[in-house]
Amino acid sequence: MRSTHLPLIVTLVTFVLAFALCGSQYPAILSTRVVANLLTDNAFLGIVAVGMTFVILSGGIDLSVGSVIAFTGVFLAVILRDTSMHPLMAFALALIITTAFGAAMGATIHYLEMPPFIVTLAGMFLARGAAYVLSTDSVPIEHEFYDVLQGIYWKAAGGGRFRLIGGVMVLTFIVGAIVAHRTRFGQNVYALGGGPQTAKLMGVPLAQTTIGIYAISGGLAGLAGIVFSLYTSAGYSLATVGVELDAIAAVVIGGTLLSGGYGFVAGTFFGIMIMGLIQTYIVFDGTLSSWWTKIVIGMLLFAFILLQKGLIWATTARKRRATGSAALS
Amino acid sequence: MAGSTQGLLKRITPQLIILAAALLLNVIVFPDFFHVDFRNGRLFGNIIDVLNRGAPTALLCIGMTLVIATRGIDLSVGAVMAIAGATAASLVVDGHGWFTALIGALATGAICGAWNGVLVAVLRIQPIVATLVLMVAGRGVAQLITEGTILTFLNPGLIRLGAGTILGIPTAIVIWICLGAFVAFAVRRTALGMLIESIGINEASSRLAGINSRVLLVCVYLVSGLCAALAGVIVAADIKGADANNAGLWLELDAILAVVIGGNSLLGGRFSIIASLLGAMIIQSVNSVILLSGMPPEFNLVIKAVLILGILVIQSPKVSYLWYMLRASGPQPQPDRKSPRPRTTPEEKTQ
Amino acid sequence: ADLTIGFSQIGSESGWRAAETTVTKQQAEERGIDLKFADAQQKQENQIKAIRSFIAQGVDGILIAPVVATGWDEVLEEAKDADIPVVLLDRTVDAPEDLYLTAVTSDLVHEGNVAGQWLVDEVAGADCRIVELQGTTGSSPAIDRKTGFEQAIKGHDNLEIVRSQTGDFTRSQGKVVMESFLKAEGGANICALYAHNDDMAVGAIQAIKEAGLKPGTDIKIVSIDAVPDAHLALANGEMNATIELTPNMAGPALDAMEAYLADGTMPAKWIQTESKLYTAKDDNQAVYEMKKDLGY
Amino acid sequence: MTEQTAPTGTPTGTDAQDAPMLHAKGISKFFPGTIALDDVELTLHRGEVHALLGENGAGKSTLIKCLTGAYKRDGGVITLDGEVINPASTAESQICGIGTVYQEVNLLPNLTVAENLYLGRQPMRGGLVSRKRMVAEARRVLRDYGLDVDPGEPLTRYSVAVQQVVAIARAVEMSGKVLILDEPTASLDRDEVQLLFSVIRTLKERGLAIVFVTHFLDQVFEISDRATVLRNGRVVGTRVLSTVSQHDIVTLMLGRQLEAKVHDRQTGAAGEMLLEVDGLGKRGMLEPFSLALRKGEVVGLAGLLGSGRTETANLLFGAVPADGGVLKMHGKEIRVGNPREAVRHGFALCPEDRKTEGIVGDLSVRDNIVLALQARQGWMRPLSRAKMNEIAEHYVRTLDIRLASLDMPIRLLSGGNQQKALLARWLATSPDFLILDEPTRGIDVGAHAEIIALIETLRQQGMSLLVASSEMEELVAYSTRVIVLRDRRQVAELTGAEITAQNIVHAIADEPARGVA
Ligand SMILES: Nc1ncnc2c1ncn2[C@@H]1O[C@H](COP(=O)(O)OP(=O)(O)OP(=O)(O)O)[C@@H](O)[C@H]1O
Ligand SMILES: Nc1ncnc2c1ncn2[C@@H]1O[C@H](COP(=O)(O)OP(=O)(O)OP(=O)(O)O)[C@@H](O)[C@H]1O
Ligand SMILES: [Mg+2]
Ligand SMILES: [Mg+2]
Repeated sequence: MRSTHLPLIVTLVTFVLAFALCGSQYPAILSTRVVANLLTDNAFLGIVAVGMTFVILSGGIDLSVGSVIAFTGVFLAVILRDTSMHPLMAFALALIITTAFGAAMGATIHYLEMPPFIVTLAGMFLARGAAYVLSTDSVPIEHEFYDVLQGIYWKAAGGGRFRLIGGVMVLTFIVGAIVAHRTRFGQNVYALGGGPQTAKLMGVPLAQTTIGIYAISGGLAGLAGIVFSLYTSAGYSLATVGVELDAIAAVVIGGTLLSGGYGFVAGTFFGIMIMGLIQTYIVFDGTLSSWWTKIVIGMLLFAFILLQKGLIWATTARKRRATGSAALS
Repeated sequence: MAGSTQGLLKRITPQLIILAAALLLNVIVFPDFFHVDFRNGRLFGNIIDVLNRGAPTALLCIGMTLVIATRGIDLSVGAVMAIAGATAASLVVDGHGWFTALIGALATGAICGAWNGVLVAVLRIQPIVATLVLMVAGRGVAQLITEGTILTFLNPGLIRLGAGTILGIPTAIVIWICLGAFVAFAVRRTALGMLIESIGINEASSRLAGINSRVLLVCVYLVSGLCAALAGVIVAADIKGADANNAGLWLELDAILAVVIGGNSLLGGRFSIIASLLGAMIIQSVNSVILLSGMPPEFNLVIKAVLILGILVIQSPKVSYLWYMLRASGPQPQPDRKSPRPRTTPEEKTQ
Repeated sequence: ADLTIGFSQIGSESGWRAAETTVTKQQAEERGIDLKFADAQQKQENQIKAIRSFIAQGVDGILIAPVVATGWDEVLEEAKDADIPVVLLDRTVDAPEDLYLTAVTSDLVHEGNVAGQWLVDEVAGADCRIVELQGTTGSSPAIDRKTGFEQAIKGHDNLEIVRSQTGDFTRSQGKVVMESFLKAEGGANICALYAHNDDMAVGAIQAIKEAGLKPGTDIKIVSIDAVPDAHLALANGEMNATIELTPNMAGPALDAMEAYLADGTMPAKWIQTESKLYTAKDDNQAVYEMKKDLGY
Repeated sequence: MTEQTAPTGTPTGTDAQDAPMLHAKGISKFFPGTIALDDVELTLHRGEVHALLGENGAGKSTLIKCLTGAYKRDGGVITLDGEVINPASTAESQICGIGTVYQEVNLLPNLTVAENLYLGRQPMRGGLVSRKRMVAEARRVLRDYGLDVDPGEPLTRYSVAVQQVVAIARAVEMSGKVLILDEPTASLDRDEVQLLFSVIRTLKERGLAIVFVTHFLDQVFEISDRATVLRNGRVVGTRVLSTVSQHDIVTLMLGRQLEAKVHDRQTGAAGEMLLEVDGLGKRGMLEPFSLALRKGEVVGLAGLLGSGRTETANLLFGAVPADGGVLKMHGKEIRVGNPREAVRHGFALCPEDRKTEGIVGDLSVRDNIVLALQARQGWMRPLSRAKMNEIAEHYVRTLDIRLASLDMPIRLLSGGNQQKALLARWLATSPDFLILDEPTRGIDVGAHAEIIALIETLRQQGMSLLVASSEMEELVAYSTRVIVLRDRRQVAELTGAEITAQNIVHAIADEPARGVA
């Protein structure tokens, strides 16, 4: 085991422990239904979180993703309602728009040297505003192709339905992991997170990489929007408010440092699963009032962060003693 | 400090220009914008509204500026506002005086800030995550206090803090201007400002230079908590009720935006509270344009996004450098390409 | 055996919502039902997750207060496959009717209509410039209440909506937006305020007072929900009318559910609650005393 | 001074290759308040090692950055191999075949050694990066530089020196035509330097043109063929090194004669006991050690890279908490758990890694200089602006720090001047016990002599110093006692007349009998 893999392993262990713990209290949690639900219900979140992982690895942040999902949904619904375009065409169009939107934000960040937080905040207003302008009402999508896509699932023993969108998410994670760890672009993303000025001196193409990163994030938010529209068969301009914070939290719980440069796409997957598990647990419990729900979510978030810190600290302390690395803390 | 007024003026020039432009926009959509009269014992007019309605953001961005100067961020301020408002309301509803309520609210704010500070400074959790915890849980705590209702109160002392006036000027305006001036003065007249900037730029070096970065970090978050609490009390007093669910909702984003419009780098380091306060007023002027324009609300966000983008683009170091190049002639220094920080203030280039 | 019923609530974004939660819990307790409560924090995806978890848990029935009308087909089908009856609260959904047992709702368009009709009658032909405080942009109460009101004043040329802006259903935004209305139009030129909920109206009342005008007299105020503070304002003469949206949706819903589970009785597909108009003529003080402990 | 043309500066140059490999003409670069480069010309031949010399702030690093496109130059033409090139970024110059090591280690701390080495040109297999091959190749390459490290581990696990070697290896791999090294030897030891030189010789035979920047004139004369000297952003001359002496070069650099200062070191009685250290250590980092230090003593720390000098300094200063051990000052036991407590007891530490542990980059030079003093005074007692200026100006004068204004951010100073400003920061606290970790890293010849003199002055004023350095001559010049470390342990102590470069080398190499006798 490399010391760099530690956060990933910690997240994995945390998830397994938590799952076992929840299962011991509510055995129904260990069913295929719950596992399938975790995948289906978090599909769109997982997909944006992959994009968010890239952004955060590069030391940036993308607050626009929630709005982009909503925009994509409304855009698809309106297109499918008002024109006779085939959904696949509409999907392609949506992906092109959102990718271009992300790329534009990336270009603004790079060429105008503006902080990502602010550029993407403006992007967040803009995308949701555009969704409002398209339609304030929630627009249902009725198209046979949607029914076909929604009809694709594998029913496991125990009643769990593994749906298409869950598969799309898993695939996104696999592709994302390969891109991050096994391509030059991925390495450049890490380099950017390590320090843009140094990366530049080392010959990393900053403009290309920055624009690429935000384009990926925008494009994946678009994909998540498509998945979300499959999930709800509708486009709604008020949908997925605050999803960017969920995605960021998942990425961080997955062991990626918000300051950039350290982390794994696979870690984000477990981050998503941990967050899904928290919600499932709270619903299974079913006694928490609205406010206690919030407090408990916050406390569990805190507990996971602490657990992670503790595990990392404990292991590195042991390692330090064993090998005597002289890092100044 | 000698020559500091001139330095300050130079520092805030871009903000002043943008503020003037934003106000001009208001005048365009509503020519009577600057009209102020005295009505019902108080100053009454749109410009007063901008100052008054900008109070919560202004108060938040005082603390936020300091937090951001240390390379941190405080996402919990909105939730802390809700908690503080709920505390104050429940105290007066229980029959305590307004002063007790105020102190109670400030104390809760201080506790919340200290909690954030300890997570960041002692447990070394990244600020955005550390404060996310309170952002999520805090609103729950506030609702726990009000039990989910809007806790309405009638205590005149407390109401005066938000909806009252001092010499005809709405109290909220007086409060944010005084506090802003006090904090800005305090950090510059002591060594605090420099020490805060120092840990924001390079904490390792600062620690080795003997700066107690831990205590300083906790203090900074504590101040942010206090500012948020004060804002929370004002917001609650303004509507004579503590609305745990909506008080300060998403206001943290406005506060951060104000700090950035104020020309402060999100990567920490050099800061100016005055500029942040101007940033808050710029945001409020933009909101005011939207309200006065009479456009349908569907367009609110688009207008806001476009205006803010415009403001930020004008402020972008690249663009201001182009400006500088256009005005000047002859062989000119190039922008500092090596600079390890993306934002370089314009005066650094022009000196 | 005791019934276990899952309740997916939208959140606790307003006093009315909190009251609905309280009443639902009371109703369940009275009937000896074990209520599993899930707060969705205003997010549809959380509601869907909650319903799926309820199904996985094997509850006997499910109550949903849907945050939006669309997007429920798939999850309702899963519930149907698992033989779990679903009752909708305070809003219907765009899904085939056989996917749910019944819907207990008020008619949002009708509420707007009642408000508009009241104003038409009240001004009795005089000219009236109206300002409107909308709910959260894109939310269905905002859209429907606006539609209903506009229907009612249609054809009455003396009534005109001169400004309409969102107040996000909150008190403080209601106050802020009303302040700008007062300045933009001039207080004397506004004859009536229509607010999509009481919270915004209460905020607006303060703005009107601070501008030196008399709410309820100088500017007529009509809004919707009938929360306790609105009754108080009515009693004080600071408001003119409010239309009740009862927080007790769970009573009829649980009745229907119990009946169905006991012997398969199919209720009607739509149980409409009453939209009662309260004006200054009612004994608002008494209603206030009655309502104030309901958790509004 | 006129430029001396050197037609036969290239020992390996043949007539066919007579056209220079790289020719830069009229290079200019302006910074606000500074003309960093003014009409600079530089010619590099094939197979030549060309030293670039000059005082701190003369413009060496700036010239290099202009050549590689890291800075946008304000004028001038660059021709490489007969073609005009115009690199707009370092990536472009790398494509042209220019490999560069910049002055501060510029590698990415979050990546592994191998990833750093191969960033941008990773070995691919089937369209994907082959990590296995990357690590294997990195291991092989680094072994040529005498590094036996695990390339799969994060870079930060290794010391500055190791990182420096990795940076050099990376630049060498990148350079097809020109290799530029900006103070590559500043944190290297003799053996590493020799390894580097053998690599440079190989490259030279292959016909590369190599630019070499250093302040060590011995090294210049050992490896370089020609030298170009800069002063205040202007070229003051290019010389074939075989025709000039060190003395000539120094005079050219400084524009004046450097007086040879003779130190008559007082080896005998120092003052009263200041600090007693007993059993201070940290497991896995440094064996417990003991040390007694009197007032007016300068203790030198010698050792190879990784021998534990920096660790000794950090433990003493509380920058790294110790496992155990007792510290006594003036006979009274004190606690030094963190730098703050150390500062309060009159300690000061000028750290080795000035970029990450020293400067506060965006603060002004003035603030950087008064930072430690202000931190010790506490925030309640701010230094007045006048006082700050007075302190800063004093040290700018005494240490000859070259700057445009006290208000400029310190990161804009040249490397050597940053080092001086850091020294000033600690001198301003007038400490009783000053720890210097590689104090002369990147400092020019003139200033070097001045710093040695300064140490002597401080000693005479009764200050106690602990100086870790890789330069034997320097240690010999100022130490009253030298402690030699090996493998994180104190292995020898030399006093008085025993302190000679030769003895230190012997002690380091563990050949006790001969030297110390
Ligand atoms: N970005 C910048 N902005 C302003 N001035 C700068 C900048 N970079 C360098 N300078 C100034 O340019 C001059 C030349 O600096 P440079 O780093 O080239 O010196 P150097 O010869 O490499 O010195 P050293 O031996 O100390 O490394 C110095 O006076 C420095 O202060
Ligand atoms: N050639 C090398 N190969 C492998 N590891 C090394 C090498 N040189 C140093 N290290 C590692 O670097 C770490 C830090 O050593 P460091 O160089 O800081 O010690 P030092 O005695 O202060 O030397 P110096 O002050 O000269 O840099 C040590 O843990 C050591 O294991
Ligand atoms: Mg240099
Ligand atoms: Mg060292």
